[in-house]
Amino acid sequence: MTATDRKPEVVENGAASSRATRLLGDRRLPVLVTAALFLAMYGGGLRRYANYGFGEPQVFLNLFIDNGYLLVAAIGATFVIMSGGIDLSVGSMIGFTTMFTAWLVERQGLPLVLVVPLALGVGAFGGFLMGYVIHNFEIQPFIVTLAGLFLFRGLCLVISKESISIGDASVGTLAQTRVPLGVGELSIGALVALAVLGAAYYVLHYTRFGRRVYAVGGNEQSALLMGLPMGGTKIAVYTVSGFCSALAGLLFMLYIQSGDPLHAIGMELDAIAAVVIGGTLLTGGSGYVLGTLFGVLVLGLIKSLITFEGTLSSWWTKIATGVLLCAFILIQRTMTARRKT
Amino acid sequence: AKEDGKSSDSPGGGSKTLTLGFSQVGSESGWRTANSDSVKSAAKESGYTLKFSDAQQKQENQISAIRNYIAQKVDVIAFSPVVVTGWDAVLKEAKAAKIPVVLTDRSVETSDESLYVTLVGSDFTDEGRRAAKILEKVLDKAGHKGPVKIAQLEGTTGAAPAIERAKGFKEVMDADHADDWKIVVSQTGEFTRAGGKQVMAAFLQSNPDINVLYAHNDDMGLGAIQAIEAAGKKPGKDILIVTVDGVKDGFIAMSEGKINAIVECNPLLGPQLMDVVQKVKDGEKLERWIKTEESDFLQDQAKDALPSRKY
Amino acid sequence: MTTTPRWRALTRHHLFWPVAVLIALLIVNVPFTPDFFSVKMTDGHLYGSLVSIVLFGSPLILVAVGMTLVIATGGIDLSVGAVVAITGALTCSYISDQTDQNALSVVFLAMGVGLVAAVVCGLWNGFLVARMGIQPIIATLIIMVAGRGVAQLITDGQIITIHSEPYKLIGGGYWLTLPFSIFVVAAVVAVTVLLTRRTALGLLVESVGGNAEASRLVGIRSTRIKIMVYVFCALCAGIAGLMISSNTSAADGNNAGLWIELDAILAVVIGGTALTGGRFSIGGTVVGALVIQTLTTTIYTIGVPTQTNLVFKAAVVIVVCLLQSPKFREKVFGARRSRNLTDPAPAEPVLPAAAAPKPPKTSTEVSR
Amino acid sequence: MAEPRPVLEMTGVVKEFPGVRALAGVDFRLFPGEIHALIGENGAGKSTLIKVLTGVYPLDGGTVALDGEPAEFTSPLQAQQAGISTVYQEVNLCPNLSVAENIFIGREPTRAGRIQWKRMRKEAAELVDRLGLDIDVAAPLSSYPLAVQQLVAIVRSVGTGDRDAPGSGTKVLVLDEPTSSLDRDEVLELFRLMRQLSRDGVAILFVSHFLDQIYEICDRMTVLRNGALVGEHLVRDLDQVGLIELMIGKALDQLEELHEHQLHSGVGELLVKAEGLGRTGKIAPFDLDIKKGEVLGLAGLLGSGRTELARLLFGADQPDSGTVTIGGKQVSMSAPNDAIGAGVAFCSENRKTEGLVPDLTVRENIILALQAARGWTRPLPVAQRDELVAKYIKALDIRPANPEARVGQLSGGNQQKVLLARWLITQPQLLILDEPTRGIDIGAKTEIQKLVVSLSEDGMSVLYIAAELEEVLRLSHTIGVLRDRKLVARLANGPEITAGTILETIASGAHQ
Ligand SMILES: Nc1ncnc2c1ncn2[C@@H]1O[C@H](COP(=O)(O)OP(=O)(O)OP(=O)(O)O)[C@@H](O)[C@H]1O
Ligand SMILES: Nc1ncnc2c1ncn2[C@@H]1O[C@H](COP(=O)(O)OP(=O)(O)OP(=O)(O)O)[C@@H](O)[C@H]1O
Ligand SMILES: [Mg+2]
Ligand SMILES: [Mg+2]
Repeated sequence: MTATDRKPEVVENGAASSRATRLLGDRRLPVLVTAALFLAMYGGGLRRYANYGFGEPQVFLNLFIDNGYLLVAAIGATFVIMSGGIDLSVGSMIGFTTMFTAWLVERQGLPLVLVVPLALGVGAFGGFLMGYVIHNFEIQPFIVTLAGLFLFRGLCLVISKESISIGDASVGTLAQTRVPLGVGELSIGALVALAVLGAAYYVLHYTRFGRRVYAVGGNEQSALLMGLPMGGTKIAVYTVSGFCSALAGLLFMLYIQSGDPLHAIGMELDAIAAVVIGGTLLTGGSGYVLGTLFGVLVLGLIKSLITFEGTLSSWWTKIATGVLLCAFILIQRTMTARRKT
Repeated sequence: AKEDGKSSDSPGGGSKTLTLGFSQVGSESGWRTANSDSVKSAAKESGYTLKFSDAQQKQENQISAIRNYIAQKVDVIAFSPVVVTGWDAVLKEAKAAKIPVVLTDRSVETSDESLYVTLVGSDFTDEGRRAAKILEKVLDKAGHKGPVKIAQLEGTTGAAPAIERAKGFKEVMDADHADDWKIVVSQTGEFTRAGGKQVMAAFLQSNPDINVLYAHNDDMGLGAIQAIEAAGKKPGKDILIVTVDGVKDGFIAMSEGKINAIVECNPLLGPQLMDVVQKVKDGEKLERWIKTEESDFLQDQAKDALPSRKY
Repeated sequence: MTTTPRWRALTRHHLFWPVAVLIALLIVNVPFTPDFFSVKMTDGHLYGSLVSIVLFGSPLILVAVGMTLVIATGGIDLSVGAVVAITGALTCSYISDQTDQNALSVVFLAMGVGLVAAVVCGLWNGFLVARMGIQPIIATLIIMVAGRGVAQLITDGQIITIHSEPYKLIGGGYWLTLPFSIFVVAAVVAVTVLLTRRTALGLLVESVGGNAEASRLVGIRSTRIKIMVYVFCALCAGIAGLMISSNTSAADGNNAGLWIELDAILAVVIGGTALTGGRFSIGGTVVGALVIQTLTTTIYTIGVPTQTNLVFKAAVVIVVCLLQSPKFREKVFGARRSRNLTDPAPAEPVLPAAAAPKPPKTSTEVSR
Repeated sequence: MAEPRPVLEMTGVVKEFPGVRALAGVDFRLFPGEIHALIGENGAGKSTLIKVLTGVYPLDGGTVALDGEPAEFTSPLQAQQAGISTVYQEVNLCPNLSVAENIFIGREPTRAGRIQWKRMRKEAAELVDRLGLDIDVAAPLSSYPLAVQQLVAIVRSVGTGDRDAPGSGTKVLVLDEPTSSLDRDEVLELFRLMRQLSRDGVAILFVSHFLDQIYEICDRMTVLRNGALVGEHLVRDLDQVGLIELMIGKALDQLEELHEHQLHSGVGELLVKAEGLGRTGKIAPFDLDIKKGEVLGLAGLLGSGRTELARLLFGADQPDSGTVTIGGKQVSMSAPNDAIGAGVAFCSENRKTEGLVPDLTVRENIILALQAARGWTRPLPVAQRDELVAKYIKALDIRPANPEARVGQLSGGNQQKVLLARWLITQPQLLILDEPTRGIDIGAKTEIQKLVVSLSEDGMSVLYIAAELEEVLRLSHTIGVLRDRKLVARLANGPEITAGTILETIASGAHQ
């Protein structure tokens, strides 16, 4: 007999249970569950706050408008996390970008068309530098990017301790432009974020670079031995994250039309949380960028629900956020849990 | 979450009671909490429905809260801006929805004056100036001679009160005391007691000859007092202390002679705010800036003022 | 430079670079504070910069020591800052409710209450991570977010000031002329070291962190071990919370322990423990925490303008990490040994491949 | 006729690790179209030579020339681009990616930069088919057993070269113990492929501890001992005995001994009884009993479910159905602890992911299981620990014999020995050995087999799984035969049972 005809047939198990096991084994399950839970949560909000106007489509679209920058930042973080790393400099980089652009536009009088590529370039270069150090000197990403967190936040303050308002007309129009969608409208920021999402999806699933990111995250040592440009991939991933953070910073700047040295403090945790809630493993190599979208939406929805509740005092806000997060994660976990193998 | 059973009686502006949407900065300090409490209790007294949200120090949260208030069609929106810049877009939305906006606590920079009705609050820069002025009195009283070496405990770097309190103080100092006063060290104590204590301990090591401390809030001052005592010096005597805010613990320390003067920054804006809200709703004309009533206290006033401190 | 074997062995020691950095940082202070190293008696206790570094650094050391074990199992605990706040808040609010705040029984009971709360937080974290299999960063994020709310709920958002002399001792008092916190830290560190190195706990923790699946297959009850380390970490954070609140005799639910988790993780890493889990070093962590505290003190004393604090901190962190990286030292200092062939061990004579290799095409037929 | 120019020539290669000189001036030549064996004991330096060649480690001395041109690679990528394709000793693939991706990653078929998934899967399926494998290439690699993964690694290395640089085909193929967990059939397929490649002029470097395989496929060989070159020979010039003597540096006598070994008959009362034990999709419910002192061998083809069966008996996976009774007591098999508590030990075939903790030392890895059983509060006394560790380092000849060495730095074979030592010191009642001799050199292999025999003589039951049928036949009292994840037969071993009988049983799938 030859080896060829040893096709394994699944032994003695009902079709139903096999479908269940197949579903449980499917890597897309966490994303599906997150999406389903998000919808359930949204439905809950609808029932509870129906006569407060929660049901209006615009409230849903506001989730994108109000979290567009977070989505972009989280997409950058997805690349890094997928490759098995972590980027803590996201929040600082966003703050820095708002400050840097505001300073260039307002204080130095540079036109926006020049400032935007400059800011993106600086962000990408910052990410590149961190990636370079992480790869070439084999220092843990957590620490390098933590230093990045300090550095960029520090640079914000070096530029100016005070916030800088942006009066530039083009910024104003960009910020206030709304694109009608029939049922509601979206801001430029939200559209850019969705475009970035599409691009990230394409890159991760249809380019060699994207697959290398997964490979490096799956097993760095193996990726190296398989002859993949491991260093290049790692550096590129941090560059992407730096770029995304800078872009998120620009969107954030559009959102609030100012630069402030204390903007976006701690947003890296939001970004990481969004990625993880979306079903990506922090150990790398597994996850989908679509999950990140739902992660961001869930975080945004929690915030919205709390404002709609409107009766919570400061600390109850925090507690409620924690409890909702916890409930979400526990339900998600029970729904995706496979039998222990 | 809790059941909001009577939600049906107040949605939208249709019913009789007035709905106020209030977005607070956060709950980063006792001062802020007193501020929130004051607003809440005043709203209750006035019989308004209050929609309260806490932005956790994040402007984006505040913006989305305001958007939500707009969506909920509240009657008046009030908020304490996290930062001064970047409000145009959302305020324009409010204006478009014909919801009047009242600022509390601090102002915003905006291109269009009509975006908000009025500001109820204090002026941090002025507090800095007042601190410098009262320091003159303190020095006088203590009979201080010779150069004045000041250590400054700043608030959180980049926060508006920290910047402006430093600015106002420096303004007066540069104008009136350019040659005899000098800020020898200045660091951030993050507005906390622990921060104040640690930073002061380090100051006392590197500059043992400091004789005046200006702290941007009471808490840092209280922490610093402990550090001064640990160094074997007497707060209020060897080192003269001026702080801003006027929380209860500060007054206690002042009555014990450990703080020499306090510049009050009053968080109890609630009643004033409700007044303003009522007037806005009634369509009355208001000043652009309604200052809160505040005063400065020296040691001899401490004992009398202490029982009336609420927070 | 001398490159005696002794020196080389020394530089290879895992604590060499952290300690070197610590010493360098201490020395940087001298031009700015000439009597930086002097320690004098004031009011019957020792006083000086070194004493303050230890005093103010104690909570960080404690938190970092707890964090070390969590990190060694391949986890991370973001909730320590919130636990610090909760413990301080509970303890102080309990004490402040009592009529006699100086009674020892009150203080002990209050500390007990606070620490029990810390342990509960640890159990919850451990449950989520070990039992439910939730990723540590997100599992502990829950308490990080909600916990501070709970602390504020307890204190009503205010700062609770207490006047309890015995309670003041633990984080701000002196004993035998030394800050009492030194003794607490020493005790906790000693217990940790004993617990991990005198029992098999350390080995099992490192094994779980090094290869979780292999550990499961050798029968290590990793669930239990993980719950234990999260509880231990929370307990350490709780003690640190007691210290922080005792140091200022006040509980600040809003700010106590804010961002201490980042500093603690930084300390652990500077101390040489990898964030991926596995090998850990308690001694390294203590040194790492001291480095961070010294850095903070240095910033205060050398007159760095406030707006550049963070840039300065970033620069130091980067330098420390670069120095610790063998790759970096190799590339920059050219520490790589010259690649000469001193004794290529001639050993056996090399047999030539009997003439040319046979032409490959014909001869590879193999009989079966 | 002039001597042809070697495609690869390494001269005086030196590689040092802290405290170990892994290669001390090794010369090595590889000619186009030859299949060349690299032979040596565990820890001799074979894998290190390969890693130095392919740029995983920097050279500490010596030169490498490819096609007569000096070449020193600083990363596997460079080596690959220069035409050296490598399968490293441990399976080094990405378990989270699909089989197809593992084969093609880095050179996926693209159109305008867009990966053509369909085409990639199709080509992958064809390549896999060439090795006689029939698997779903879209499934994640981690869902396949180690042997399949090893085959995938081979498929990847012999794949079509770099798509973006036509003509850059493989010149040198390096295979470091590719056959260590393959069955006979797969080995034959592999050899067919290797011959085909060598006919196309590819030079193949082949490492294996199976001397039969070397004699079957190789033209020439290079022998290493302790990091030094001890000889370069034509295979036909050197017989096995001579080769072994060259490898170990002394005359050999033990090999014969084992061949003549008689199975002892001291099989006692029933120890383990499994009834209806099974797990959906993994292995059909089976009944099994093992007596005290019995060696039960499992035979089956690749993926037939041997490992799955063993894992169920150990509680590494939770069964869907059935019960296990050990020593008369029913044991709940919900976690490995339960099985360990009942005296079962399981030495996994996958030492890298399921066995060793690479950052810990040899000593720590050895005592891990024993310590886990004692619980964390009762550490093994230092003296007893050191004595035990020293004993097993010696007994299994673990090199370097340094209990402080990090396990991750040991050679593959020595790692395997550490894993064995870990379970031997727990003195279990039932020892499950899943491919215990994977990657172990010929000397140590005999040693281990003798050990199994003597353990069973002392009353320990052993469940023995090995890819080599002969090995199973030699050691077992009873042989369980699996097919398609089903236990199809139990044969009492005896002179009439041969590899042929077993293969027949598998083919017919008949019940006894
Ligand atoms: N990364 C490393 N660090 C330190 N020592 C190492 C390292 N890699 C290998 N060694 C040592 O180098 C020597 C040669 O190991 P190598 O892996 O080359 O052996 P091998 O011939 O492949 O053995 P096996 O047949 O067991 O695979 C061994 O003594 C091993 O301990
Ligand atoms: N065509 C195939 N060939 C080999 N294995 C397959 C094939 N298809 C599926 N498998 C996998 O094989 C697993 C059973 O393999 P198991 O590890 O028990 O086999 P084994 O007999 O121990 O083989 P080996 O140890 O030689 O890899 C199943 O879980 C299944 O996923
Ligand atoms: Mg090897
Ligand atoms: Mg197997």
